[in-house]
Amino acid sequence: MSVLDLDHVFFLLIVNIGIAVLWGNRPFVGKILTLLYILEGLSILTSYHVLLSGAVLSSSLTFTVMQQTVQWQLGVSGGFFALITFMAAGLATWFSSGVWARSYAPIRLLHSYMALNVAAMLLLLASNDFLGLFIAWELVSLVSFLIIAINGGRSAKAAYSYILYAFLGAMAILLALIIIWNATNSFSYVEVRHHWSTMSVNRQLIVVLLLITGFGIKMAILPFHRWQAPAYAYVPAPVAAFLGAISSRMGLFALFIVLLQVVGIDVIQTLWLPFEIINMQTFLLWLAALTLIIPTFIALRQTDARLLLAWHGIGQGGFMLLGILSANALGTAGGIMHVFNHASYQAALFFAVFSVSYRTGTADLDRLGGLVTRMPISFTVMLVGIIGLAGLPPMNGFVSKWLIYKALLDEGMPLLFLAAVIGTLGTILSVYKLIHNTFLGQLRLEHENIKEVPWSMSIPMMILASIVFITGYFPGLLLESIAAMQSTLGISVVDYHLGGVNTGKGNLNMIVVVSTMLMAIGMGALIFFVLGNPRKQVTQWDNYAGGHFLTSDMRYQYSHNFYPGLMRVISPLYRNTIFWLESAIVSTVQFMAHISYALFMQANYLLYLILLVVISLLWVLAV
Amino acid sequence: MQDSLILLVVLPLLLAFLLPVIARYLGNLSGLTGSLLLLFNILLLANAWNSVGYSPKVILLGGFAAPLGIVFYIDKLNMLFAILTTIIALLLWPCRTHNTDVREYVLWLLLLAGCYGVILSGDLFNIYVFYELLAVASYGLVTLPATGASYIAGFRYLMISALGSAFALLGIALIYSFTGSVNIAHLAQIIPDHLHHIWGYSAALLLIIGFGVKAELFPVNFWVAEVYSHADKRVTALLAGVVSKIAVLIILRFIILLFPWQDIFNFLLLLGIIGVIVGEFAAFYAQDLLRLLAFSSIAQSGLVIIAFACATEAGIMAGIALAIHHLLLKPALFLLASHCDRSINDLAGLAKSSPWASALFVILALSLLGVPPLPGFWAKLLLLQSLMAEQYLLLLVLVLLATIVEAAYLFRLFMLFYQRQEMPEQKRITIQGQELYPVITLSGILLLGLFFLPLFMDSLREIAMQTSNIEAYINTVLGKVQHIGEGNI
Amino acid sequence: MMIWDDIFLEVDFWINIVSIALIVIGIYGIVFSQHLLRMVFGLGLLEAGVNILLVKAGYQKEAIAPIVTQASDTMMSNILAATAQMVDPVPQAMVLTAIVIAAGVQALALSLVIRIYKKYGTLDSHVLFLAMERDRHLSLNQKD
Amino acid sequence: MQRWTTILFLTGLSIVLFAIITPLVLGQSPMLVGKLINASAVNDTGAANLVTAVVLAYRGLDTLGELAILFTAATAIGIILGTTDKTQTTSSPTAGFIVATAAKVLFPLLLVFALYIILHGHLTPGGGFQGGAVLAAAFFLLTLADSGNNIKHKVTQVIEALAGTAFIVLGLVSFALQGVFLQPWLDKGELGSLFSAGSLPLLYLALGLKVGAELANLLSSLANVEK
Repeated sequence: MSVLDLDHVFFLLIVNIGIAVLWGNRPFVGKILTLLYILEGLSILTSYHVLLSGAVLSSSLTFTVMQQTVQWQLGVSGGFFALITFMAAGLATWFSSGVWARSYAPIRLLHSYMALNVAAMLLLLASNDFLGLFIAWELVSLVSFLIIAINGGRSAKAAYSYILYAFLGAMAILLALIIIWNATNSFSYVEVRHHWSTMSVNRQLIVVLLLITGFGIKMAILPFHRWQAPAYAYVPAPVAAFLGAISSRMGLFALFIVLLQVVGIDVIQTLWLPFEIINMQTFLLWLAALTLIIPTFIALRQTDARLLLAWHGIGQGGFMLLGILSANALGTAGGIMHVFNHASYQAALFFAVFSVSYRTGTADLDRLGGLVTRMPISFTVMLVGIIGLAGLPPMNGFVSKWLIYKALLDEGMPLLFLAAVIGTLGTILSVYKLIHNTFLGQLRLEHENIKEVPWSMSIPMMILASIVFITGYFPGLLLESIAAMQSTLGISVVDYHLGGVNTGKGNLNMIVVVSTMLMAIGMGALIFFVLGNPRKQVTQWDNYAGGHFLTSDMRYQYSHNFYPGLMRVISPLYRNTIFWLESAIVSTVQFMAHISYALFMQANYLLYLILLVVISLLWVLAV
Repeated sequence: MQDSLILLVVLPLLLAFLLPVIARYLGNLSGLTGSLLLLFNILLLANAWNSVGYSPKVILLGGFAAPLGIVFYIDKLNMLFAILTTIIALLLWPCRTHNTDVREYVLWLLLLAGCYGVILSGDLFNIYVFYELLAVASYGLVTLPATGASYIAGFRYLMISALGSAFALLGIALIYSFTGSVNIAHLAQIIPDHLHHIWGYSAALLLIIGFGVKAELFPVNFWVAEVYSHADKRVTALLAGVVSKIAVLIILRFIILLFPWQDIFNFLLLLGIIGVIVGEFAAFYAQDLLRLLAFSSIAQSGLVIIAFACATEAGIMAGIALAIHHLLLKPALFLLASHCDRSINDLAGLAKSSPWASALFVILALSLLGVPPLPGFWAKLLLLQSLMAEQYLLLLVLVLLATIVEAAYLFRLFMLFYQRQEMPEQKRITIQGQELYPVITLSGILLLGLFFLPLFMDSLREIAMQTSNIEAYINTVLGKVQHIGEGNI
Repeated sequence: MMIWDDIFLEVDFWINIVSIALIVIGIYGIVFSQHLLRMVFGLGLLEAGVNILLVKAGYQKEAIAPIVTQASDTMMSNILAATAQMVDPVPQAMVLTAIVIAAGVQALALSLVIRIYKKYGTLDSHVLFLAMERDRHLSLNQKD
Repeated sequence: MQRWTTILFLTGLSIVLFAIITPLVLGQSPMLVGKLINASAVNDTGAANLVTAVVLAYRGLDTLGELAILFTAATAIGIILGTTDKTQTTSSPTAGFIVATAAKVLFPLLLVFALYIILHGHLTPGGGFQGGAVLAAAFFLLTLADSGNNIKHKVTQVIEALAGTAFIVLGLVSFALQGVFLQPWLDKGELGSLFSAGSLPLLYLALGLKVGAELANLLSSLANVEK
């Protein structure tokens, strides 16, 4: 096994970018790119056992500046995230490789930006110190900006607000980095960890908060959550799936590495916010919980399926953070596992939603319905996806959420557990709305003749759906690398087996759970059919309403204004404070800008010089 | 060997004097002689670069020992600035434009002679003279477009600049009254200890404000926007890129050698940070590209001043890095922008008609913003480190916040450039071919420099060390004649 | 009374008063008048005031002008004795330079004033500032 | 109101300036460099006028720079006011017979006076600048008296160029001979005699011609535009 294995991946990525830039318009190129992504994923997978043993894949990409050697090497955590990235990118490209590409004019840009994104993300995942991390971080921000802005119009606006938030985050990180450098004279993780305690407690606190802000902005934690949903919703299907699956997880990855590997969770536990109001860990946990709850309930209000999913993406990010910050073997395992799980079902859901909008031309939940007979594959995929998103067995979302619940309870945080449950409740309600309004109910007249999406689009969806199911069935597949990750980071390691985990007080075995469920369903079906299959095929319009005959163009089943009662209860809570804050900042900046400009536009600016001279001389005389 | 560096100043002057006569016989070739001269200067500097090494040298003009006559001080910093000035001047040399008036070449040469003189001179009054030379030449160049607005802008520029110079001269008079000397090395022996009172401070402030006019120091930089938007593009590029940095270089020498007092540093830090903030905000509001760049130039100069005002080795290093970066980058941006001299909103879709130009603009602007791994990032990183080393946490935060404002207007610009709409036919801007060569060259230098980053950082550190070494400066210039008549004060 | 006499009879005081008066009048002309010509003249006064201060720096009590007049007396020791009594020649040289520089700058300023007057027919700096901004605005929006 | 604020401000400014300037007591400056120069100037340069020694030898580069500034200003004014080579004889009347004749009488005297000042710059007060100014005044007098008598731009330009070149070449010769720019060279001669002080009188001659041509140029540019 060559040590410089990562070079192959980088080389492939460059080839990838080259092909996308040069021939991105050709019809076949999507397939080639898909193959390349799979190849890159495989080349990491083939040496994955090395990573599991705690070794790293290093690359020859390295430089020395300011006595710091910056090099790129992939550890098991990076490898895990990289695999998810390649999975998402590969399937997204596959999705766009066939018929879809013909309907999308700037396909070359899409391929190029996707390739650039993957490359930048790999740089981030393989970074080995703060400097490399920051460089890659900024690259990721820029290429994400490109890919978000790809559609122009609304998406460009969203991209602009994204890049401003991203710069805010980058500056926060940079500030943290500089403070760290000042105290430790180093950017390397090991050195920083070693010299961490040379910083005063105040500095430590500031650094941690800055890092949380910086990396948290990428995963849209509260109160920086406003950019993400529009940014991820108004892009083309493959991009949405890719972004929703992995892009904002880069923030989580960085946080995970920094908080657990460099700072150490024990340090976070000992830090207190000023006046000892609240412990840092508790504070962050509640931040994560709010990030889970609020965006989830915002999602519940959405009538655009894409926005609904995008808001859920933010909420699930809170879930992951909750798990990781619980500082418990089960919790961190659950948090990381949820990254994978979320990537798989979120991509599947985005594909399903975009398939529907590809055929119907809309993603507005109020103008859809009854598509189940027309698009059965999409329906199945969405069903699998929402079960995963809601965190119900037998899909993989259940496992990770279970682990997180368990961790919260084990750590004695019942209120947080309650918050997580509330979040899940919101998720279940809204995903039901999603699938109901899209696929169930009455088919609209204008959708009478639509067909299932072509194979090039449905196969990636099905692959994702099966991944969701399989990793739900055998969570041990993922837990193996998560355990390796935990041991390399030096935190407590989860005790796993193929079917699930062993905890001190009990044991989760998904093979048993799922098999039982399947058997129960099978038995039910058996009974149903054995007892004579008492079903009757009717058309969708074979209905009566209180004795009245309804014509086919009259809707008897409405799918808008879902959950009116619940909305009445919770809508007073939406006092969009953050929105207000944001616009206040914008107007302050504009005001300042106007004043500064007016300052320069003076007829008699010589006065400034004289005034400066006089003031400075007076100051001198006074001193 | 290094003695021949005096030719840097002398030959442009000689050529400038002769050029009006030469032009009668050679006509269009007269522009060529100027570029040949610049090439010769580059060779001269390159030749001297290694021979000077890291021990500074001194040129005694007229052969008189240091405090008596004028001296030129040759160290790596000065030579670096001289080289960069020459390169930029060569790229901006107006040779390619047709029907250039020979007097324009003359003014360019005189401006350059002034630049070299200011960079190399080690004598306070001599610096003032050469500073005036470059100032007067720049007044003439600013009015080249011969529009009414350019005359008014030129006059206002002249007025503020002359007022600043008068105050600088007042500062020199104060210093001379107290010390009886204008040799910087000699003054460096006297002022820091013996003039550490009201009059030393007043002289310092007067000098800093006087030279700050060209350095785009905050409240005396109000000429920047109007001059840069009305002047010829090449002149603008030269003023924004080179001249302002040279003025900052003088201020650096002053605060290192003559006025190393914390109060002065604080004064500069304050003005610098206000300049950064006001500049960025004004650029945010600016309605056309040239003004936007002018304001961003003010902000960048503010950054350089902040870095220098740290007055530590790290700060000097950061300031030099920022100055060099800006010196190479701003001319390129101004050259690009001069083709797009119209309201920002009319630039939508620029990338369609001139893709290379917009791509270059974006890359350069990203570097300006300090996006890694572009060169601007490393310069900014050095600045932040030096600020942190001095525990100027508030300044650090303000600089970073200003960067966000900068990002806001630059990205707004990028998005306009890359909007998917076509420009109207009669208003289309196409920048290509010849017009891009200087820009490509400058960006090439910047990006190539990236590959030699560690090397560059090391030599930068050496230069900063050399610059902050006051003892070496004094010893080099005054030689064995130590402590001349210090007891008299 | 005595103190005042001392002060008023002191040349130093009057030199200071004159130079400061020149500087302040110059600043008044440059900064507070709106007339371009007055600004240029103000600049001249200001520089004259500064030059006085500069040349004052070279004066020594009981000293003579820095010119060796006894040309026939070539004994080095005599010359040295003579030159030791002389005022500082350096500020004089510097002021010479400064005056010429100021002359050049003022001539340039005057030529600009001429041009501006020919173009706009006014020398009011505020009006001219507005005219400049208007020109800029027009050039931005008219360009083809 | 505004007037009173202005007056108040200026009064304050005067007080501040006064506070800063007062301690510069007349006649007590330390003269660190001045003393050294006084002691060695005669020996170094051979000029009886120590100011000349400073202007041309010790601070020769300043003088070159100042020359260049004057040249720059003239060039810039030329650009700003446009070319004035056109002979514009008809536009303005002559100043009258008496003035014109007197000017013609004065002209050679002024020339001689100017040359005297220039050539004795190293011995007596005066020198290149002063002489140059008189020189320019001489030519300008003619123009003022009779507008048909324009200063010939081509001629002044050539004088300007050659004189400037001569100054620099004199410096470069010493650079070639001794490796030092603007070092006085040639024999120092006898102190106080006309042919003394080595190359300094030559420098002053070049300087005087240059300044004269420059100022004449400048004045005629300014004058012609008024017509």
